[in-house]
Amino acid sequence: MAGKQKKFIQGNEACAEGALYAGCRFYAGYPITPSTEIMEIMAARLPRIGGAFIQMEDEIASVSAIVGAALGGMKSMTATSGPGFSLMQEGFGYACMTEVPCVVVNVMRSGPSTGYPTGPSQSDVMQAKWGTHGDHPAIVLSPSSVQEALYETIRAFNLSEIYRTPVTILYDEVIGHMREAVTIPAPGDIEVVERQKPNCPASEYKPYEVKNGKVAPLAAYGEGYRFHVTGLYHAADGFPTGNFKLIQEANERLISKVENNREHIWKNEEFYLDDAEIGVFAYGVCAKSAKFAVKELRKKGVKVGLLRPLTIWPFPDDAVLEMARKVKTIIVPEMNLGQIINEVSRASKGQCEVRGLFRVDTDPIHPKQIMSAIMGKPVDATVIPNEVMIERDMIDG
Amino acid sequence: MAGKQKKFIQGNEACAEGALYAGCRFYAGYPITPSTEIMEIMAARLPRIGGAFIQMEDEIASVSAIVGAALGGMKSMTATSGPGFSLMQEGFGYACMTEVPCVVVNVMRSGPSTGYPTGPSQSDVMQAKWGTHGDHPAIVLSPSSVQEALYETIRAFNLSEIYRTPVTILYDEVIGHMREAVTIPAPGDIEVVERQKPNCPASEYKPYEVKNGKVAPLAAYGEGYRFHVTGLYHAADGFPTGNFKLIQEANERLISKVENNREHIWKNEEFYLDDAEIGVFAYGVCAKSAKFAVKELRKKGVKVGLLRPLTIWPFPDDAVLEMARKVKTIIVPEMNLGQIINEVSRASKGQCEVRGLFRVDTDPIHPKQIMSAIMGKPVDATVIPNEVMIERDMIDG
Amino acid sequence: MSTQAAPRTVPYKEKTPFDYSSYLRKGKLPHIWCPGCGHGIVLKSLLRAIDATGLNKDDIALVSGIGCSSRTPGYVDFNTLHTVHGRSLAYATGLKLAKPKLKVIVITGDGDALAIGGNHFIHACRRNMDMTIMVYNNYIYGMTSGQSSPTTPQGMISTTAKYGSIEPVFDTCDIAKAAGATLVGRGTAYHCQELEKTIYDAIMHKGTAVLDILDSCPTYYGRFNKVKGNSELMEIAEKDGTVSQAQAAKMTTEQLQGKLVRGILHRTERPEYCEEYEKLMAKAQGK
Amino acid sequence: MSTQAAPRTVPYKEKTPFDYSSYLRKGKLPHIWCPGCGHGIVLKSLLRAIDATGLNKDDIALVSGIGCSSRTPGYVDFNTLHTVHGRSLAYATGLKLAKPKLKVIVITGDGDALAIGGNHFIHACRRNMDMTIMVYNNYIYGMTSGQSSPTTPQGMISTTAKYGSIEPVFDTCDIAKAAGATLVGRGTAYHCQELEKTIYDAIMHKGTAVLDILDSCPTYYGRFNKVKGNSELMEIAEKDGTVSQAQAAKMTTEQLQGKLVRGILHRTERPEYCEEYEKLMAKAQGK
Amino acid sequence: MTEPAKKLWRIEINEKLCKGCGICADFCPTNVLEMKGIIVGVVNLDKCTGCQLCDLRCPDFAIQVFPR
Amino acid sequence: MTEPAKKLWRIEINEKLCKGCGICADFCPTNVLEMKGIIVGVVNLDKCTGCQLCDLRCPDFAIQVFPR
Amino acid sequence: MSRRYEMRFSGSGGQGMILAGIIMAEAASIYGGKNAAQSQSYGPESRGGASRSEVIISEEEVDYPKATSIDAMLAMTQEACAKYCKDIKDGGILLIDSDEVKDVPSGNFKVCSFPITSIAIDELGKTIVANIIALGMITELTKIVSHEDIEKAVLSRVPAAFLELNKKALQIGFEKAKEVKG
Amino acid sequence: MSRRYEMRFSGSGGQGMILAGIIMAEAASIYGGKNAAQSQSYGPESRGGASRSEVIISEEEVDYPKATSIDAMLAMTQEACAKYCKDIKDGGILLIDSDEVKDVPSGNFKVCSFPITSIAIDELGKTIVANIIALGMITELTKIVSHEDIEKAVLSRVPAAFLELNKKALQIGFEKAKEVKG
Ligand SMILES: Cc1ncc(C[n+]2csc(CCOP(=O)(O)OP(=O)(O)O)c2C)c(N)n1
Ligand SMILES: Cc1ncc(C[n+]2csc(CCOP(=O)(O)OP(=O)(O)O)c2C)c(N)n1
Ligand code: SF4
Ligand code: SF4
Ligand code: SF4
Ligand code: SF4
Ligand code: SF4
Ligand code: SF4
Ligand SMILES: [Mg+2]
Ligand SMILES: [Mg+2]
Repeated sequence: MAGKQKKFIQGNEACAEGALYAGCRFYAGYPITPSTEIMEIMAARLPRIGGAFIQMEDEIASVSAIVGAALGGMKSMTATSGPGFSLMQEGFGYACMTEVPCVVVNVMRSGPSTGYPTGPSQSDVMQAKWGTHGDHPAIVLSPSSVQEALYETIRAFNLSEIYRTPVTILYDEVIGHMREAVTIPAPGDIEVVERQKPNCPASEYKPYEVKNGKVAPLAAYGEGYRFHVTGLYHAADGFPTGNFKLIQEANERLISKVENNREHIWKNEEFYLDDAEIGVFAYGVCAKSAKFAVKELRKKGVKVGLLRPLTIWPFPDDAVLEMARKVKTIIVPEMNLGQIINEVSRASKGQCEVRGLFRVDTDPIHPKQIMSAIMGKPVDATVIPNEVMIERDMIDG
Repeated sequence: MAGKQKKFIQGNEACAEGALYAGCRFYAGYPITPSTEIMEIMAARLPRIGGAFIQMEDEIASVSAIVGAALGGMKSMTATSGPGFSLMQEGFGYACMTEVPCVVVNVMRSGPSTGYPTGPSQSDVMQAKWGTHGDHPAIVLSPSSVQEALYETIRAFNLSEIYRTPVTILYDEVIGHMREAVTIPAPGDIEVVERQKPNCPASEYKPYEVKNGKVAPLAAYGEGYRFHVTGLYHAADGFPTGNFKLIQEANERLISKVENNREHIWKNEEFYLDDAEIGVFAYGVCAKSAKFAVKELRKKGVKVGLLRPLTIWPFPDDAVLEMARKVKTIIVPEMNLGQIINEVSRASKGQCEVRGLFRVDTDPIHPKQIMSAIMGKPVDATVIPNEVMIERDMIDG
Repeated sequence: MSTQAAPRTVPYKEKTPFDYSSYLRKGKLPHIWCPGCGHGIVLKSLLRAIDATGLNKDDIALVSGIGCSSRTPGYVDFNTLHTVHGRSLAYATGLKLAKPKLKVIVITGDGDALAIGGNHFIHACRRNMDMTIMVYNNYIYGMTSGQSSPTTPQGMISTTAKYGSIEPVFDTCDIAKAAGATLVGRGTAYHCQELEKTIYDAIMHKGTAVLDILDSCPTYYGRFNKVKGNSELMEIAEKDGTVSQAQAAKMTTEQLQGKLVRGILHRTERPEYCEEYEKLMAKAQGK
Repeated sequence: MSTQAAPRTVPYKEKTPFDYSSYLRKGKLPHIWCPGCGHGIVLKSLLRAIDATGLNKDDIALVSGIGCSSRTPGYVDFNTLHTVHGRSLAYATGLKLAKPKLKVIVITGDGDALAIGGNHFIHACRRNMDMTIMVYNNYIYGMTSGQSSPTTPQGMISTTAKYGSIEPVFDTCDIAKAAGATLVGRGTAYHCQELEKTIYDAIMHKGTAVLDILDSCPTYYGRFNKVKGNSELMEIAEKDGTVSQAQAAKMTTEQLQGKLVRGILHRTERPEYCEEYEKLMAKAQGK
Repeated sequence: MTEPAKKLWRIEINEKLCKGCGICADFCPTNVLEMKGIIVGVVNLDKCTGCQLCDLRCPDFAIQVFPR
Repeated sequence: MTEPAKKLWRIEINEKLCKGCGICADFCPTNVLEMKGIIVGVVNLDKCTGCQLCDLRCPDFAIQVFPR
Repeated sequence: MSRRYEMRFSGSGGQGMILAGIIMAEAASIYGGKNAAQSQSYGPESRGGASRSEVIISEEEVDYPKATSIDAMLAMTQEACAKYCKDIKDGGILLIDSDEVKDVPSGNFKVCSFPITSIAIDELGKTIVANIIALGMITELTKIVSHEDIEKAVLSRVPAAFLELNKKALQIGFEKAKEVKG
Repeated sequence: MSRRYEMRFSGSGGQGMILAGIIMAEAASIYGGKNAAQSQSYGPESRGGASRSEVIISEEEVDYPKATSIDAMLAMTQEACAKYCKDIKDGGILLIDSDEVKDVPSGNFKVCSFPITSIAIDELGKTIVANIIALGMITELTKIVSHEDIEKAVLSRVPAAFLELNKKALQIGFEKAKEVKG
C-alpha cells in the first residue's frame, strides 16, 4: 500500500524519522525554536521503542549527554538552533577530539543573538565549520527538502560512525517547518552503518589506534573494555600525552580522516550544468528557489545550471572548480550576508566571476530575485510579492 | 628617567596595562591557562584605582557581566582561552547585536577541546570571526610582541568605542608569556577614545539611530536615559521589530559599520615587501619567526618580504591582493592546520601561488622551517633543535 | 535604603484605581502575552510595589532573560535590558557592580532561571548583591510552546513529557536559601495584592531577594493538562495550591502536603556584595 | 543493589596493607599531583570503598571534569571519562541513562562542580539518578595555579583575591540537599578511613549521592595563606575544622561555630531516575 | 442594621486591550461582569463594590473602576 | 597489665613514588618515620604498631606496612 | 494543470487553516499521486491573530515552497482576507466566508462568497467543522484533487469519533460549492 | 655582539631560574638599552622538575623569542643540564653547578664548572641566593651586560630586606667567575 509508506510531514519530523531509522536510540536536548519539533517527536517516539529521551538543563548539558550516551554504546543525537548551537561549541569540540560519533542538528533561524527566532536563515554555515576552538574536523550536511531531511539524517549517522566524529545537520526554518509527502524507507531499504566494536582481547584494545588507515573501533563502556577517554591530546591508548610528535600527528589525523575521504563524504546534485554559461551555487531553501529560477529561465533558453551541495563541509572544492571552469559567472544566493560565497570564491580560483545574492529579512530568497541576478538585472528586495510586509509581532523562542 | 617608563613584563601583563591605560574599569572573568595572568593583574590593580573586578562562575557569566557593566557606563573586558572562548560565543553575539562596546581577549592554546593547555597555537583565528551564530561583525587584533600587546589592547578599546562593537584580541601563549621591556605610555601619549554619550533630551534618545553614518551614542543606565536593549532584532528606538525591511537593514548595518571602515581598522606592517619575489604572510608568534627568516635570507640576497597584519579581521584583502600581484608565492606559516591561509588564497585571487606551513605540536614554528619553505626546500619538523623532544607531563589548566 | 520597609507613598486600601500609565512605555500595549496569561498580573503587582518604594525610575534597572516572562522589561519605562536565555543574572551582576546605585530587578521564568540559568541563579544568591530576582513560575516553557521546566509537576503533560513528566522538581525557595539568598519569598498572581507587598519587601531588602511567583500559562500548561478556564487554572495552583504563612502555622504536616507556603519565607542579614567591594577598594588603596 | 550497605568483602580492621594494584593502571604512577596534595589520599579511600562494594571493575564508570582532582580517572582501571571543565555530570547523566547498569562515580573539584558546573550539579541532584558525586574540595582552583573557588573561605588569599576574598561561600551539602540529592555526606582526606566508609555508603545508596570531601592544595592554597607544612594544612581545615556527627551532637551552637560536620548528613528515598524511565517506557509501550 | 448609602462606581473597559480572558468576570465577588464574546462586559453595575479586584487581576491593563 | 608480645613490621617505601610530602611522618602516632631530604625514611621501626595510618594517608601510594 | 498550483488557506488562529492546508496537500500527494508542499506562517499567529497555510501542488517535484502567484485562496476572516489576498493571480479564485468577510476585495480574480460558518452551525451544529466545509467547497471549485482523495485525507486526520461529522461537512462543502459556482 | 645573543638558565623548579632570566633580560633591556626577550618553559615544571628560562638579547628588535643556538647556558642540576644542553652553539659557554652536575656534557663549547650552591651556603649561609651568584658569574663570563646594569636589575627585583645579601651574592659571582676563567 503506497499510502502506508508515505507520510505527509514537516522537515523536523522527517529528521526525527531519519534518526530513528538510522538507529538513534538516545536523544538529549533543550527546546529552541525552530528545532523543537525534533525533540518533541523524539520524546514521544523513543520510549515506545526502548530508546532513551531526556530533557537536559541546557544545550551544553545536551551535547555532553549525547557524548556520554554514545560512549555507553548508543547512537545519539541532539537538535538546536543558533543560540543553542553557539553554546554547544565547546562540547562539540570535545566530541571531535575524543572521536565520539553523534549527530547535532541546527535548524537555522534568523539573526545573531536572539534575532528573529521564527524566521529562517542560513547564517550559521561558517560557524558549523569553525565554531569551536582549535583545529577540528567538520562534516556538515544540508538537506534541501523534507525527504532529504530524512535521508541526510540517516547519512549523518552513517558518516558519524564511519569516521567516528560528530556530524552536523544544518537546515533552515523553511525546510524544518514545511510539509511534504515523504517516503519512510522500510528496514533494509537504506544502508545503516552500525558501530564497529572491537573484537580484540580487552587488554590489547587501543581506542585511538589507526589500522589500515581506518579509525579504531569504539567499545562501549561497561562491556569489558575498560578504556580512557580525554579531551587532552592523547596517544593511541587514549591516555594524555605531551609528546610533540604525537600531538602533531593526533591533530593532523583528526582533520585528515575527513579531508582524505572527501570524495566519499561529498554529495552534490547537478542540474542543467553540462552546457551552463551561468551557474548557481545554492543549498537549503535557496536551492529550491534556485531550481525554480533555473527551470523558468531554461524554458526561456537561458543557459543556466545549478550546483547543489548536500555536503557543505568538507566544502565541495572540486565540483566548484569544475563549474568555475565552465561558466562565466557563479551566482551564490544565501540567506545570510555572504558566507559560503567566500568558499566559492576561494575554490573557483579566479576562473570565473562570483556574485552573491544575500537576504536576511527572514523571508526566503524569491525565485524572481535569483532570476534577476542570473539575468544581470538589479535585484530589488522590496517588490517581492510572496510575503506581506507587515509589522509582525514576534516570539523569541 | 627612562627606566621608570619601561617595564619588563609578560604579554599578558602588557595586555592588562593597555586595558588600564585605555580606561578599562571593569573586569569579569574566569581563569584559564594561558590567559589567567591578565585576570590576576586586573584583580590586583582595579581595586586600587576604583575599578571593579569580579570573578564569575564561568565564562558565559563573564562575557555577560562585562556587557552589563558596559551598559552601566564602564569600559569593560574579559580574557580567556579556547574552551572559554567557545563558551562565550553566544554572549559575544549578544554584544554584537546590541552594539555594546567591550573587549574580549583570547590567548590561544593548543588543540581542540582541552588539548595541550600550556602550549601555544593560532587555532582560533577562524573561530574569532565565525564563532557565534548569525551574521555579525568581527574586529580582531593580533599583536605580535609584548609592546604590541599593550598598544593593540588600547586600540581594541578605542575601536570598540568608535564602532560600538565587541573587539577581540587574539594572541598565542608565546606572546602571552614572554617578557620584553615595554614602554608604558604616559597619560596623553596615546589617544584614548572615550565613549560618546548622548546629549539630546532623554525623550529623543534612540540608542540605535544612525546619524551621519555614525553609530548612535550609547547612554549609560541610570543617568536619565531610560532605554531598552534586546538581542531581538530591533528598530532605532531599541524595541523589537518584526518588520522585514528593518531586519534586513539592521543586520546589514551591523556588518557594514565595520566593513565600510576597513581602511580605518586595518593595520599592517610591511617588511621588505617592495621588491619581494616571495612573500610571507604571518601574524602573532609566527610573524616573529618569519621576520627572523626574512632577515636571514635577505642577508643572503633572497628577495623575500613579510606582510604582517595586526588586524586579522576584517581580513586585509587589499594588502594581500597587492602582495599577490607582486610576488610569485605567498608562504603562510600558521600554528594551526591551515586557517587564515584560506583567506589568503581567496584574497589573492589566483594572482600567485599560496603555500602553507602548519605546525600544531605546541612548539612555535621555527625560523628555519620558514626559511626552508621560502627556499622551496622540504620542511622537516623533527630536526628542529629549539625544543627537546621529551615526554612531558601536562597540566590541563 | 534599609531592610525595613519604608512607609508606602500611596495608601493601598483606598478603592481608587492605580494609575499605571507613568510606568508604561507609550504605544507598547497590548503586550504579547496570551489572553489569561498570569505574567500581566504579576507585572501590575510589580509596578504598584515599585511605586510604593518611591524609587526614581532612573534608578531602577529591569533585567530579563528570554521567555514570555522575560518580555516584561520592554513594556515599562525603566532602564531595561532583555538579554539572552538564562543569563539575565550575570548581566545584572555586571551592571550592578558597575553602577551600585541602581536598584536592579531581574525578571525571569522558571525555565530561564532554573533550567539554563541555574548556575547564575545560585551564584547570584551566594554573592548577595542588592538585587531582586522575580521568578515568574508558570510550570512550563511558555515562549517555546509548552515544554517541561524544572518546576513542571510530576505526572503533568508537556510537549516533552507526553506520557506525564517523571522529572523531579525544584523548590525555588529551598535552593535560593541554600545558595545564600538573604530574602526568600513566594507569591502568586491570584493573590496579587499580597504579592505586591511581598515584592515591596523584596525590593526594600538590602541583598539578594528571590521570589518564587506562581502564575499561569493557560495556552500550554492549562491546555495540555485539560484545565479549561484561565481562572480555573489560577484557582488550582495559586489559590488552592498555596497557603499563607499564618494559615500554614495552623495546619498539620498532613494538611500541608502538596501546599506551598506564601509570604516571606526566609530573611537574614549578610554583608551586601557591592559594599564589601567598596571596603576592598579602600583596603587596596591603603585607606 | 540496595540502599542497605552490603557486608564488606574485606574486614577493614585488619592491620594488613590494602593492595591497590589491581585498581591502578600500569605505568601511570607517579601521578601528577604535587607533594602533599590531598587528592591522592581521597583516591585511595575511594579505591578501598569500591573494593568493599565488591563491584566488578567493568561495571564502574569514573567520570570527571577538568582540574587536578579530575585527573583521577586516568590512573584507575575502570571505564574512565575525563571530560571538559564543569560538565562531568552532564556526560555522566547521558552515560548512565544509556547504560543504567553502570555504577557511575563522578570525580569533580570545588571549581569544577560548584563554579562552572553548578547548574549540572543542581540538576543531577534533582534527577536522582543512581550516581555518586565526589567533590574534592580543596578551597581553590589547583590546576590553574590558585584562583578563588566558590568554597575559598572569606578573607583568604588567592591569585584572584589578593586583598583577601570577599566572596561568600557555598556549602556543598546544603545546596545538594536543597536541590534534591538523596544522600549527602562529608568527609576529609585526614579522616581517610571514615571517608572510605562514607564513600562506601554513598556508592551503595540508590540515587544521587553527593559527598563534600575536604582535602588540601598545599602548593597554592597552603602557600598563599602561609600554611607551611602539608600536614599543618590538613590539620587546620580537616582535623580541627570538622567534627563527627557524634561529636556535633554533644556540642553547643557556639562550639559548632566555624566547624563543619562530617558523616552522612542527609539520607532520604525518592524514585531513582532510570527506574522511573523504565516505567515510562512500559507505559509508552502500553505495557 | 442600616445599610450605608450605596456608592456608585464607573467601570472602564479598554476594548483595545481586553483580550477576553474572563478572569475579571470569574473572580468578581459580586458577579458584576460577564463575558461577551471575546470582550468583557458590565452586567450588574449596581452590585459593584469598587473592590478593584477585577482591575488588580486583569493581566491586560484593560479594566479600571473609578468612584463615580 | 602484661604487654602483648611485640609484633614486628616491615615498612616498604617506594622511592620512585615518594614525593617527600612528610604527611606519613607527621601523622605517625609513634614517630617511626622521619624525612630525609625529599624522601621519607624509617628511623624507629621498633615503635611501629602497624596501624597503617602512614599508608592510608600517603597521597602517593609510596609507603606500605606489612606484618613481618 | 500548470507546473505548479498554488493555494492559500487563511483565517484566525483557532480556525484550523493549517490543518486544512495539510489535508489538501495530503490529498494531492499521499492519495492523488502528485507532489505537494505545505507551509505556514509560523509565529505569534499560532496564539491568535491572522493565520495562514500555503499549499503548492505540482506534477513535478515542488521546488520553491511558498506561494508566488496564487491560484486559489480561502479567507475565513476579514483580517486574513485583507492581509493575504494580494497575491492572487489573474483568473484565480477567492473563497470567502461571507459571515465574516464583509469588505470584499476586488481584483482580476473570481470571488466566491458563502456563509460557511453559519452553515456549519445550522447544518451540523458545530463551528469547528467550518474548515472542512470550506475544504469541500474549494475542492469542488478548483478540482485540483478528487472528492475521493480529499475524503480519504480528511478521514485520516480526524479522530474516529468524528468521522461521520466530517464526512458530512465535506459533502456539504461539495454541494454548496456547486450552488456558488451557479 | 652578533645580531642576537642567546642565553638559557636551567635548573629545578624552586631554584629561581626564571627569575635569573628575567633579571638578566631586564639588565640588558631596561638598564642596558638593548632589546631583550625572556621566555620560559611553562607547565608542570613550575611544580618541580626541570625548569628553564631563555633570554635573547639584541641590539635590534628581538624577533624569534626562543633559543635557536645558545651562546651561554647555566645548568644548576644534572637533569636540566642533560635535557637542555643540546642547543649550545660552537664556542658557546656552559656554566654548571659542580655540586649537582656530575655528568659533564661535552661539545664544542666551553664548560665552566663551579660549586655554586656550596659557595652560597658557605659564604652567605643561604642556598636561595645561588641563582644570584650564578647570575654574577654568567655576567662576568659573557660580558653581555655590565656589572652596574645587572646589579640595578637584581636590586629592583629583590625585597628591601635582602638588598645587601643579593648585592654580596652578585659580587661573589663576579669574582668567582674570574677565578673560573682563570
Ligand atoms: C540558548 C537558548 N536556548 C533555548 C532558547 C529557547 N527558549 C526561549 S524562551 C525558553 C523557555 C522559557 O521558559 P520560561 O523561562 O519558563 O519563560 P515563560 O515563557 O514560561 O515565561 C526557551 C527554551 C533560547 N532562546 N536560547
Ligand atoms: C571552559 C574552561 N574554563 C576554564 C578552564 C581552566 N580550568 C581548568 S581546571 C580549573 C579549575 C579547577 O579547580 P577545581 O575544580 O577546584 O579542581 P582542583 O584543580 O582544585 O582539583 C580551571 C578554571 C578550562 N579548562 N575550561
Ligand atoms: S504562552 Fe503561556 S506564558 Fe507565554 S504568553 Fe501565552 S499564556 Fe503566557
Ligand atoms: S596544584 Fe594543588 S590541587 Fe593541584 S596537584 Fe598541586 S597541590 Fe594538588
Ligand atoms: S470592582 Fe470589584 S465588585 Fe466591582 S466589578 Fe470589579 S471586581 Fe467586581
Ligand atoms: S481580565 Fe482584563 S483582559 Fe481579561 S476579560 Fe477582564 S478586562 Fe478583559
Ligand atoms: S604503621 Fe602506623 S606506627 Fe607504623 S609507621 Fe605507619 S603510621 Fe607509624
Ligand atoms: S606520605 Fe607518601 S609521599 Fe609523603 S613522604 Fe610519606 S611516603 Fe613519601
Ligand atoms: Mg515558564
Ligand atoms: Mg579545587
